[in-house]
Amino acid sequence: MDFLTNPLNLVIFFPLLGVLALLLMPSGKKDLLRWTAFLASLLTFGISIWVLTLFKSTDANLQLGLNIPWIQVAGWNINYATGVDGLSILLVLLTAFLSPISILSTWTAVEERVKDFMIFFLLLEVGMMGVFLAQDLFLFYIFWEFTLVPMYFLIGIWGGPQRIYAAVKFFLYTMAGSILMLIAVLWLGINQNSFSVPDLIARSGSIPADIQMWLFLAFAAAFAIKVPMWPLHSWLPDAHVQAPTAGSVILAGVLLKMGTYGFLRFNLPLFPQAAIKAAPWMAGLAVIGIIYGALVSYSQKDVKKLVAYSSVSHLGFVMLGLFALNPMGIQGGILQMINHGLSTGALFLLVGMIYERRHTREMDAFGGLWKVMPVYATLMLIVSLSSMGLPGLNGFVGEFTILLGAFGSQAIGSPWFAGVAAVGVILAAIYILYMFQKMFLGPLDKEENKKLKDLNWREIATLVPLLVFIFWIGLYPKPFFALMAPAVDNLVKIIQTASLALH
Amino acid sequence: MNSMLILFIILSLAAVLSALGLLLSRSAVYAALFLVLNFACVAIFYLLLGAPFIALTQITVYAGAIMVLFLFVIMLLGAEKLPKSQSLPWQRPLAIGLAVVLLFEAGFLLFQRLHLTATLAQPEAQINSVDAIRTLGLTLFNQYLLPFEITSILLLVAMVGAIVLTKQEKGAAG
Amino acid sequence: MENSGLFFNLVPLIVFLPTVGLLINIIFGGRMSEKAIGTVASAASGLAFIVSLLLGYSLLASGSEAHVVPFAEWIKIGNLDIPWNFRVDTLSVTMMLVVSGVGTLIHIYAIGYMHEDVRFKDDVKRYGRFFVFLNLFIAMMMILVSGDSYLMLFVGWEGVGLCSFLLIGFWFEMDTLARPSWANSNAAKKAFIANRVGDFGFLLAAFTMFWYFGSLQFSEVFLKAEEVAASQPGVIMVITLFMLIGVTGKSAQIPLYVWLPDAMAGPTPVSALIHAATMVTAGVYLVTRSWALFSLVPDAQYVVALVGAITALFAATIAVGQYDIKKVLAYSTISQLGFMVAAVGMGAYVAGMFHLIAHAFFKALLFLSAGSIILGMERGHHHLANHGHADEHHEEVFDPGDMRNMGGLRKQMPVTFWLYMIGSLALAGIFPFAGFWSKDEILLDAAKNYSVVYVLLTIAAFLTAFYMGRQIWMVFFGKSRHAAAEHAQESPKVITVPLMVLAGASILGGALNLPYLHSLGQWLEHTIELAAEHGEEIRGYLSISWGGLNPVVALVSTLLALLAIGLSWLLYGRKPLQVGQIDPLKKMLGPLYTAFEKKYWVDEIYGALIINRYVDLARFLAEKVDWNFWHDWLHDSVIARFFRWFTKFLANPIDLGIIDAISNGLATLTKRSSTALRQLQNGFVRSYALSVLLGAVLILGYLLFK
Amino acid sequence: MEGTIPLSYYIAVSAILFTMGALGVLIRRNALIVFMSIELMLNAANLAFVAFARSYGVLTGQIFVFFVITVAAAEVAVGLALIVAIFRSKHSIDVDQMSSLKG
Repeated sequence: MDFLTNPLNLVIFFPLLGVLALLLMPSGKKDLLRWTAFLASLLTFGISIWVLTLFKSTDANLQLGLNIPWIQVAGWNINYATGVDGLSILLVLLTAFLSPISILSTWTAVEERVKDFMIFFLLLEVGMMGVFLAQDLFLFYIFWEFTLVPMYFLIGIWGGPQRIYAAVKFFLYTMAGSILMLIAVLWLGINQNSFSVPDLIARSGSIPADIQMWLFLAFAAAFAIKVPMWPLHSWLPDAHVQAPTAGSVILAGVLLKMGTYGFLRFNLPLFPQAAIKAAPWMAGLAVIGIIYGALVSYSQKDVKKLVAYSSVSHLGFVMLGLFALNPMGIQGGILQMINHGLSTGALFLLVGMIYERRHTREMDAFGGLWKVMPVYATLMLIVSLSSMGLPGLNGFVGEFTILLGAFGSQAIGSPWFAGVAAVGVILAAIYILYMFQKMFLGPLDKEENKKLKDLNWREIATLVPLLVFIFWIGLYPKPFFALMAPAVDNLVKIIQTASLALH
Repeated sequence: MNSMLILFIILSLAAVLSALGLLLSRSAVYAALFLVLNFACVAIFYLLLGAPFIALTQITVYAGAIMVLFLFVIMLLGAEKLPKSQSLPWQRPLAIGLAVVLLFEAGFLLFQRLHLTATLAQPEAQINSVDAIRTLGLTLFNQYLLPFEITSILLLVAMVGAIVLTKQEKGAAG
Repeated sequence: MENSGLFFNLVPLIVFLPTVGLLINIIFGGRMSEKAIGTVASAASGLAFIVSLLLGYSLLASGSEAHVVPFAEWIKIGNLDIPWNFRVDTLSVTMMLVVSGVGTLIHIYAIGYMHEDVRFKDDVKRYGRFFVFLNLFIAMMMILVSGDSYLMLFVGWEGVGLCSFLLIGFWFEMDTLARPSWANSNAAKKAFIANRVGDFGFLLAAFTMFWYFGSLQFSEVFLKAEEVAASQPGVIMVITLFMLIGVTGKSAQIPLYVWLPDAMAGPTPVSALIHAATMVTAGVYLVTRSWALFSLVPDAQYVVALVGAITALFAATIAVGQYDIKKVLAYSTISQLGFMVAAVGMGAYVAGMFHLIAHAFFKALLFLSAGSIILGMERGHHHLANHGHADEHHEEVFDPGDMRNMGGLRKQMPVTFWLYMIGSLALAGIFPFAGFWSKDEILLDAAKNYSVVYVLLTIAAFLTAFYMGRQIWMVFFGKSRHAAAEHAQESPKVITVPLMVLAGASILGGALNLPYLHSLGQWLEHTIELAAEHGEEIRGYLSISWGGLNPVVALVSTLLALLAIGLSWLLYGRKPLQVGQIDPLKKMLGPLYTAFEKKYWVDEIYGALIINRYVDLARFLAEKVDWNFWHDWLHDSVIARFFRWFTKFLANPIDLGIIDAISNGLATLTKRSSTALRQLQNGFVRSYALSVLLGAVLILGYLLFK
Repeated sequence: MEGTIPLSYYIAVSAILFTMGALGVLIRRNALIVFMSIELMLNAANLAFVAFARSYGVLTGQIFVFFVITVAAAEVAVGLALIVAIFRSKHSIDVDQMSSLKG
C-alpha cells in the first residue's frame, strides 16, 4: 500500500487511471472522453499541488520518494527510486499544470480518434512525470524513452501534412542521443555498482577525469538533442510545425525541459569536474544558439516555425544559466525553464487558435487582426512581451538572472558570453515585434480576416491560468526561487568542491 | 517333458494359430471369433501363471464385453468385404519383412542377451485361492487407490465420449 | 520615526493610482462614456500629482534628505537582492512632479483631442484604449523615476518603451495621413527596437556594476564608487559608456535617435507626453541619477557631452528642413535633448534638470498646440467635405500636418496662435521665458570648460530660434495655402485650457532656478552633491552650475536668437510662402538644404547598412544555412541518404548476396526435402504405423547390436 | 502334473502374439480388424506382464494388467464410436479411405 499511496507515485501514475477509464469508454462519445481526460489531468495537477504542500522547501535533499529494490539480478543494483527536490518540483508542477491546459486546447482542434489522442496524451504525462521524479538512472532511462512513444504517435497521427517525416525524425534523433546516454548509464551502473543518483553523486569523485569527460559527453549528447542545443536543433522545427497544438505545447513546455533538466540533474552533479571544464564550450554553444535562433526566427514566414526557432534561442538562455555554475545562473536557468514553458506554451496555444480559424499560419495571410480580435491581440501581446523579456513579466526575471549569473561566472570565465547573449535581448525584440506587427498591426486588408471571431470563453480559460503565472513570476518570483534555492545551493557546493579538487 | 509343458505347447499353438486366423480371415466376424479363441488361450495362460483374477477378468471383460461390442458394431456396419487396394503396394511385403526382423530381434534378445533362467512352477493351491484375490484387492485399494479412482473417471469420460461421438446430429444427413 | 506626520508612505500610490485608473478603464471602459473614461484616467494621473506634491512637501518638511520606502521583495538569489523600494529624494520627486503634472494636463487635453481623433479615423471604440495606455505610461514612468535601484529603474525604462510602442502604434493600421499602411506599426516597431538596443547597453552596465559593486542599489553603488574607481579605474568607464548607449536609445541621441521622428505617428498627446516631455528625458534622469559614477570618469563625461552637443546641432539642422509641423518639433526635441545630455555630461546636472523641466513645459505646449492646429485643419477639411467643396481635393490625400498647407491660421485660431507663440519664444530662448533661463545656464556651463560644446550648442540655439521662427511665419502668417486652412476652426476649451496652464508654466518656469537664487539647485543639492562641497577633491569637470548670469553669454545667445528670428522673417515672413513655391532657403543653400530635408539620409543609410544586412543575414541563416544546408542537405540528404544507401548496401550485396542467400538456400533445401518428405505424409494410417514399427525395430536393433 | 515351464517360453509366445498383432495393424485395411489386432497386441503385453510378475513374485504386474484391461475397455468404447462416426460420413470402414490429412 505504501507504493500506491506514495504521493509521487500518485502523481506519476494517476493519469493511468484516466487511461483505464478512457479504455472502457465508447470511442464515439467525444465529449465524455475529453472531459474524462481533462479531469484525470486536472486531478493529477491537484495531486501535484498536494505534493507541493508536503514539500519542505528548506530541505535540499530528495523528498517524499521511495526506494524499493527492483531489478536485483546478476549484480545489477537497480531500484525503483523516486524523489523530488528543488530542482524538479517546479518542473513537476509545470507538467501537471500544462497537461490539462493542453487537453482543453484540443476541444475543437482534435475531432478524429479522440480516444486514442487522449490516451496517448495521458501516457505522455506519465512518462514526463516519471522523468522528473525518477532518482535511479535506469528508471529514468525507461521513462525517458517512454515519452518518445506517445509523442511519436501524437505527431504522427494528429500532425500536419508531413507528420510522418517529422515524427520519425523526432524519434530517431532523440533515440540516437539516448543510446549514448544508455551506454554511460550502464558504465556507471557497472563500475559504481549503483544506479541511484544520490549514491552516484557521492561516488562521483572516484571517476577519473578523462572518463568523467566521456560520460559527461555521452549524457550531454542525449540531453543536448532534447534541449535542443545548436546545432542539434534540426528536428525541432519539423516536430513543432507538424505536431498538433497540444503536442507543440507539451513539446515546448515540458519535453524540451527534460533535456535541460537532465543537464541539471545528472551532468552537473555526477560529473562536476567535467562540467567545469566543459562550461565555456557549453556556454559558447548556448550563446550561438541564442543568437542563431533569434536570427533564424526572424526570417520565418510560418508563425509556428518562428516560435519553434525562438525556443532554440530561449533554451540557449537556460543552458547559459545552468553552465554559469553559480546560484544566480542556475536558479535563473530553472526559472527560465518554467518561463519558457509558460510563454512558449501560451504562444503555441495562441497560434493554434488562429490556425483553427484560418487554417493557415503564414504571417502574410494576417495583418490588422487587432481590429477584429482585440482580446486575442491583447493576450498575444502580453505573451509575446513575456517571451521577449519585458520587466514585470516572467521572461525578464529569468533572462536577467541568467545573464547576470553568466556575466560573472568563474566557470565560463569571460563576460563576453553574457555580453553577446545580451544581444539576444535585442534580437528577440526584433523577431517578436515583427511577428506581432505582421499579424496584428498594419491594415486589415484580407477579406478572410475581416469576419474572424474573437476568442471564446473556453479559449480564454485555457490562457488565463498561464497569464496568471506570467504575471506572478514577473512581479513576485520569490516563492519560486525559494522552492529551488536550497537544492541549487547544494548543487553549487558539489561543483565548488569539485572545482577545488580540480585546482 | 512334463505334462505342464505339453499343455503349454498346445495352448501356445492354439494361441498363435488363432492369431494367425485373425490375421488372415477375410471376414470381420471370423476375425472376431479367432480373437475370442485367442483370448481364451491367454486366459488359461494366466491360470497357469497363478493369476486367476486376471484370467477371469480376461474372460469377462475381453471375451464377454469387448468382443460382444465388436460383434455389435460389425452387425451395425455390415461385414463387407473390401476390394483389393492399390494404394499401398509396398505395405504388405515391408510389413512382413519388418515383422520377421522384429521376431528375429525378439528371439535374439530373449535367448542371447537376457539369459532368463527362471522357470515357472505349477502354481500352489493357495495361490489360486480366495486369499490371493483378497491380497490383490487390498493392494489395489490401498497402494493403488488413486490410479484406481482415476480409472473410473477415465471410463466415465470414455462413456460420455462414445455417446457424444455416436449421437446422430439432428438434421444432419444420416 | 519622526516622519509620522509626513507622507512618505504614500509613495506607492504614484504607481498604483494610474494602475487603478487603467484597470477601471479596462474592466468598465466598455460601458462608460468617453467623458467618464477620460475623467477616470485624468483623475488617476491628477491624484498621482497630488501625491507627488505631498511627497515634495514631506521632503521639505523633513530636511530634504532621501527616503527609501520598502515595498516588496522582488528578486533575491544569493547575494543578488533586488527589492522593489521607492526612493523619495529631491531628484525623484522633481521628476514625479513633472511627469504627473504635465501628464495630467495632457490627459485632460486628450479627452478633447481623442474625441475628435477617433472620429476622424473612424474607430470610436478605440477611445478607451488610449487612456489605458496613457495611464500605463504614467505608472511605468513613475516606477522609472521612483526606483531605488538600477534594476527598478530598468523596469520602468522598458515599461515606458512598451507604452511608447503601443501608443506610436495606436493607429496601427494606417499611416499618419490615415491611409491603410504599415507605416505606423513600422514606426512603433522601430521605436521599440531602437530602445532595446539602448536597453542592451543598460543591461551590460547593470551586469558590470553588479559584479564590481555587488549591488544594484543606488545607495550602495554610489557608496562604493570611489573605492572601485581607485582599484579598477576602467570599470566605471565601461559602466558609464554602456549607460550612454542606453541614454542614446531612450533620449534619442546619435546614433539611436532615428526612432523619435517616426514616433510622431502616435496621436499628438502621445508626442507631447512621451516623446517630448517625459519618457525621452529618462536618459537625462539616468545620467543625473548616476552623477556619482559619471563624475569619476571625466573622459566618459566628455563623450556624453559631445554626443549631446553634436545631436543638438545635427537635429536642429534637420528641423530647419522639415515641412511637417510635428516633424519640426520632433527634431527640435532631439536637439533640446541634446542640450540636456550635453549639460549632464558636462556635470551641469542642475542646468540639465532645469532645462528638462522647462522643456517639458514648453515642448508639451508646442506639441499640444500643434495638435490643436492639426485638429483645426482637420475640422476645416471636414467642413469642406461636408459642404461639397472637396471635389477638387477629392483625389489627393490631405495632410493636415503639412505646414505648406497652412498659412494665416492666426485669424482662424487666435488662442492657439498665442499659445504657440509663447511656446516658440520659450524654446527659442527669448527673455524672460523659461527656455531663456535654462538654456542660458547650459551655455554658461559649456562656456566655462567646454569650448567645443559651447560653440556647437550656440549654433544649435541659433538654428532653434530660426526654425521656430520659420514655423510661426509659415503656419500663422501670410495667406492660407489650402482651402482647409481657410476653414480651420479653433479648438474647444477642454483642449485650450490645459494649454494655457502649460503656457503659464512656460512663461514662469524660469523662476524655478533664477540666477543667484538657485532654488532648484538647492533643492537638488540634497541628492546631488555639489562641487562646492567636494571642492577640488573631485577631478575634472564636475561643475554643477551655480552659474550666476554671465552677461556675455546671455547677451550672445539672446542676440543670436533674435537674429535668427529676424532672418526667418526675411525669408518667410516678409514674403509669405505661396502655394507650390519652393522653400526660399532651398534656393540659398541648395544641396545642403536637401540634406536637411532628407534628414541626411540617415534612415536610408541605416536601412542599407544595418537593417537590410540584418534581414539578409537572417534570411541567409534561415533559408540557406539552417534549412537548405542543415535541415535539407545535411540531415535529409547526407545523413538520410547515407543511411538509405547503407541500408541498401546492406540489403543488396550483403543481405541478399550473402545472408539472404544462405537463408534462401536453407529455405530451398527445406522446401525440396519437405516436398520429398511430404510423400511420406500420405494420409494412410497404416503406413504411419509401419513407420512406427520401423522405428521400433531400428531402435531395438540399435540397442541390441550397438 | 509336476514340472516347470521356463519364463522365456512365455515371453516368446508373447513376442509372437505381439508381432502377429502388429502385422494385423499393418496389413489389414478393415478398421475393425485393425482394432482387433491392437487388442491382440495389448494381450501379448499383458501376458508378458503376468509372466514376469509370477517370476518375481510380486503383484504389481497383475495390477498393471488390470489397469490395461480397463483402459482397453475404454479405448474400445471410444474407438468403436469413432469408427461408427467415420462410417457415417465415409460409408466405409477402409482405413485407406481416411487419408484426408495427406501432406
